[in-house]
Amino acid sequence: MRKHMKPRFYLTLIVALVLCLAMLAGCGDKGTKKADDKQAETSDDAAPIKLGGIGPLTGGAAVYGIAVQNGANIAVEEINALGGMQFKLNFQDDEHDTEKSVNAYNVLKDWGMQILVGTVTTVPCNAVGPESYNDRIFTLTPSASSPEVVEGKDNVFQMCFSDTNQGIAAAQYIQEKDLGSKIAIIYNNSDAYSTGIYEKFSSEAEAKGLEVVSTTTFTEDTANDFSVQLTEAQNAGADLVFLPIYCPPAALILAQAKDMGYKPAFFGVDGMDGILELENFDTELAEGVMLLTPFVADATDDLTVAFVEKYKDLHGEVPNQFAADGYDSVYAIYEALKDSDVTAETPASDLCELLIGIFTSDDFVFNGLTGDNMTWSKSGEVAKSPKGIVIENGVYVGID
Amino acid sequence: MNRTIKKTKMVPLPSHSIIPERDIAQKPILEVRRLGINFGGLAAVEDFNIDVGRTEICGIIGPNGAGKTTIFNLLTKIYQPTSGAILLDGHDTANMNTVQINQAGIARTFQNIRLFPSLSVEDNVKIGLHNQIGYNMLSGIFRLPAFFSGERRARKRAMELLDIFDMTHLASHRAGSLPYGAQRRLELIRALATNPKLLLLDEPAAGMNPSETEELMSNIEKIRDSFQIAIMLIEHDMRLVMGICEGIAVINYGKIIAKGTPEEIQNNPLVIEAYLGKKKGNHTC
Amino acid sequence: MTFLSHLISGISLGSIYAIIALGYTMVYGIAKMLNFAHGDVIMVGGYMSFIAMIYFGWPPLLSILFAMVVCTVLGILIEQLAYKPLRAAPSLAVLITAIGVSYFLQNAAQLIFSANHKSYSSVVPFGSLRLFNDRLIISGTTIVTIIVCIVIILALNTIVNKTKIGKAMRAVSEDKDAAQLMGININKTISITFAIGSALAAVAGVLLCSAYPILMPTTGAMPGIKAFTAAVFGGIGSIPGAFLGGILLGIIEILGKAYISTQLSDAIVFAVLIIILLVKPTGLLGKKVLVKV
Amino acid sequence: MKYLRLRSKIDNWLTYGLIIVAYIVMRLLIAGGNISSTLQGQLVPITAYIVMAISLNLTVGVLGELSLGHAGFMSVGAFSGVITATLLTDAIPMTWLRLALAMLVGGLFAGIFGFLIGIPVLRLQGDYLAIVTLAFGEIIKNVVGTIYLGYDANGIQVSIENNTLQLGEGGKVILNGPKGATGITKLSSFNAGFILILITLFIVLNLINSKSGRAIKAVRDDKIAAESVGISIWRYRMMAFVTSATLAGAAGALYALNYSAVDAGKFDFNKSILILVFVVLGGMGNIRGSIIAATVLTVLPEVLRAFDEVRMLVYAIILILVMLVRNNKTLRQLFQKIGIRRRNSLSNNKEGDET
Repeated sequence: MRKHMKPRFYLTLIVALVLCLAMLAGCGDKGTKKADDKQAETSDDAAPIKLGGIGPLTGGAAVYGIAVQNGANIAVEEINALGGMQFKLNFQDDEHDTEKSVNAYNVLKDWGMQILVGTVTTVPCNAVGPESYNDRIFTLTPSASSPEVVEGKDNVFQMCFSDTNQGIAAAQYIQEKDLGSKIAIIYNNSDAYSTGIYEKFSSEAEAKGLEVVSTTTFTEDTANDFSVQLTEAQNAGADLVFLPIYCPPAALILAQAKDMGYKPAFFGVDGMDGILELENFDTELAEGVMLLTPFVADATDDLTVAFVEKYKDLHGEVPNQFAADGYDSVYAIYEALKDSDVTAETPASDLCELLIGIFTSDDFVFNGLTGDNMTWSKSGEVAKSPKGIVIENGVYVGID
Repeated sequence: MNRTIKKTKMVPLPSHSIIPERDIAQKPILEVRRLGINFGGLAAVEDFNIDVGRTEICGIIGPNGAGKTTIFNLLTKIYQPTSGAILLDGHDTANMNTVQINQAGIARTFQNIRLFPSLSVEDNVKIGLHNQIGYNMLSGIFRLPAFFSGERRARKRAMELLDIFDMTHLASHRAGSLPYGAQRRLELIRALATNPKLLLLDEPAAGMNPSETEELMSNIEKIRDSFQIAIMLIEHDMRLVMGICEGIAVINYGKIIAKGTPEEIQNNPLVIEAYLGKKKGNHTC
Repeated sequence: MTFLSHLISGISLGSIYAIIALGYTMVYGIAKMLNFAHGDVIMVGGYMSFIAMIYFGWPPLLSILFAMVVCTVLGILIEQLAYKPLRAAPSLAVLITAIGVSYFLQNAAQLIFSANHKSYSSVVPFGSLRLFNDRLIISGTTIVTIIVCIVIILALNTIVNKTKIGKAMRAVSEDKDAAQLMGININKTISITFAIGSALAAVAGVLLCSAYPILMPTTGAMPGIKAFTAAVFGGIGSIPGAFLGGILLGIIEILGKAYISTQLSDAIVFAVLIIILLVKPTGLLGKKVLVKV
Repeated sequence: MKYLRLRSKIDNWLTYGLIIVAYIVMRLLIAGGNISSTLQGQLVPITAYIVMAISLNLTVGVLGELSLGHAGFMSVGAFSGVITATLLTDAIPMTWLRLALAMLVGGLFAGIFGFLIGIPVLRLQGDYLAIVTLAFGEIIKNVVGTIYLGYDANGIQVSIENNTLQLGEGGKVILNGPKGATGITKLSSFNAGFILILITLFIVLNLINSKSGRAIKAVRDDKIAAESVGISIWRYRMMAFVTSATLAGAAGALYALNYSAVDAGKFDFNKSILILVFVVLGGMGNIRGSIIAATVLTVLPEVLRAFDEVRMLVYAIILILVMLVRNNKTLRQLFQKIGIRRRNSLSNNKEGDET
């Protein structure tokens, strides 16, 4: 019997190897392309300034890290093509994990990173921030939004809204525009981002006299069925459901609400951006959904159009807000540095002091994909105005 | 664990005693009254009564599936009896579990050998000595003097016990790697190590050749004599049973069908019937 | 009425757990291994049907068939490459290998299909059943899932009890060595078990994604663990037990959310599991094994 | 006969020796500045994982019960350790003492949890026991993620599910629900990790090689036989389980205090599995194997960063291949033929199973 089986075992082994090779070949394309890019970068006369990037490239949160990486890569390419100051981006995976994030940070340090663009997610950023603070490496996080990220660290800056600001802004917006009288909230309480916005929103809503009639939660592990949460909101007579969450669970909530015949107004935050870009998403579900977001992919300004075009070309997908944040982060650093005489030899700590000075100076104003006239406070939070967006006929439309 | 069992009222029954004369003056080590167990309505053992003298060697025989091993399992509380009472040295064991039964003085071997196969022979015996080694977990971890003296004594005792069956040279072997006969002997030594008053041997001679069986017989008697304990054994080897047992109980369908000395049993028509089938012309065997 | 509607939501969620648990329990019952990669085969099934429907434009039924074929091949491949060489190894080694396979499938899926979430279109052609003025809504997917579960249970029962391969499966499940001595080809039997289990995973994947239409490389992970829990709940190895366990798990999760806490629903589910196992140490319908001494 | 006893002793000293030599080598590298930040940054997590692996080996290898919730004890230890360290910031200025106390408290709490969880868990057998440990791991993750805990001049405040802390001036939130603990003062050091490993080895090896350890192994080999010779299975299963949980708790405190932030979601099913992989790969009951496997598998993903996006795929393939080669005779021979015979046989000697 054994003799009969052996050849079959090797046959399956060969089949699997072929499959693996085929897959590797598929990835190999990307790999070689990247290598070419790297050569192109280094062949320029000026040695590039080393940017480090950290974010989840594998695991459940990979979609966010990859988007930031792609966006940042586009920015680096564009900047390098301009001639003049050259950048080189080394983006490391952290699997959305504090330990791996600190590892990634150390890898980048060994590589000689001068500036950190990262980390993408909040909890790992809370672990990496203090490290970069001690090492005096300037850190600009594209999307880690919790206030703890920048708290007490003069070298850490945010490109995205802080959760606090988003929560307050959302409450203000709802009150000013009188979008709903009875509000229900559904948030992800295993997620720092979602909980952060919720906490600020609920206290602000109270202060503003908004009536919150139902507050329910879910966790990463129970993000499938929202019938209970929706039923509770419906029974409480909520006419507006506030969803400070990312788009995948939001898409499920919209579908299940429709199935229930529950039709309140839905109001989201920047994490909801990208809902229309979900592959094969039935945009009708999102009809009338409002969200506060700094970036929408079908905005018509030149910058966005060019970026979206390029992103689609390279990656075959519509960029989301994370990609835009990554792109903006690199550009913000470029804008800050372009008139200075820093080189690849400038020590990271010098760069850090320099950049802190520039970012916190009154005359540093940055215009990017995710907002105009951005400025940064001493604490590291960004000041920009959120755009109120409503989804109409399957496209984002500004409310104002 | 401590399921209360229905206690039958203790009525003075006519003595079933087959206790040898030398033990009669003393209280029997084991008194079993009306012991029974049901498995899903089926009575596996029913109305089982026996007394075992302090230094008696007694045997339980019967055809396969008669319920012999079940009796051992009841005595050691691996199964909880559904009726009846077991008195060990005059004390009721109704609320005891297997561990307490052992500590109270019953040790056993198993029909399908149950050693600790990944441990060494020496360690198997030391496990038997476990409750006599007087040091606790913390002395063990911090290697206090109690640990060393306790281990030293345990080792000495283990070697003495192994010596009964001339097994000291195997002390460092893995128990699972021993030949069958040696495993049986080791299991017996391990049971003996717990310092029992009553030793239950479940088919101790199974798989042994005649000369090994011969040796085992003399060893069993030696153990009884030197340790002054009672031994109860289940065995199919009639030479062994008739050779060393002073009293024999015959079981069939979970009930005692005969009791007596080896001679009485050999001539009992019920026993012959149980073993050979009814004389209806069925030429079994 | 609210309670009834929660109950129905629970059954909907439970039916999804049940269909995944059926695959788990089937493989465990026969091959005696915890196939932690099962959840990821489900994810592959989801992606395959998605590709067939959206990229190839195939009708749902054909897409499901395609997913089943791919998953079956994948299941056999995994079994042959990763599990078969470990037939003589301790069961924990197989468990760890299964976890390796799970990592592999998740990461391979991410590389092939990208990490971006995909929105799945339900394969169920009809809408929800609406009763009492829309106050009680039973979604089409739920109805289909329960029907499919029952069909699968009946089919598995028939296969296991009425066919020759089923007899071999039962024999292997009882005692591998004895089965081999009786001339049963163990490897073939286990391979077929995996093939069936993987085909079931494909169906489960399609229904999971139809009910909760977001597809990503980690889609199968958590439902996989929950379904494993459900299988144990019902008595692992028992086919009707898996169904019962799945449904109950769903109901407990939803009722826990509705009446105790939305945050702690998982803790509630697992606490109930623990209590059940303390009362019935081999699950609801599990066989009680009498230790032979 | 003496030889075997001696060999077991030599074996233990080899394990201690391995750790001490590795420590000295690392210290020399650090002193000479010849160590990358990557490796240096991983030293503390490696030591924590080694302790985790050794402690889980006590449950899985020595006691023979599959536990899928070991990360839960790490979590309990991590958060109670962080709370202790934070509360004692002003009272005890010596960082090493604060760390030691945090590990002690972490271990203590995890041990208490281990005991409480052990009461129901240890009534079950086999896969059912495994699933209940998994369930407890998930419950701990779920519940810890909803706790808010802070302190101010008036004392400690706790709330569950919703942040209702009303902290006065100078108050500090230690546990912040799903965000976990942030702004932790990092106390852990390689030295502390090294000492914790030594303590763990001391406890575990001495326990295994004492009367209690013998009883634990007896319970693993045959429960009925163990009971029949007067060994209380409950007692010794509990002893192994609680010891294992306690050490995991101490490791959790060490681990958490090495980072500025830590959240409950970190200690999930995947983490439990990761530690189980260390144990199985290193060999059941083989303490030295656990140490080596924990180290190699913690460093491996970092080494694989060169593979970019296929990194975790390669990791998975390596994991599967190693399991296959280690457990399949044909494949092992095949590998030996290819020509890595020497290395393989060497590693076989090193990691050789005891069982």
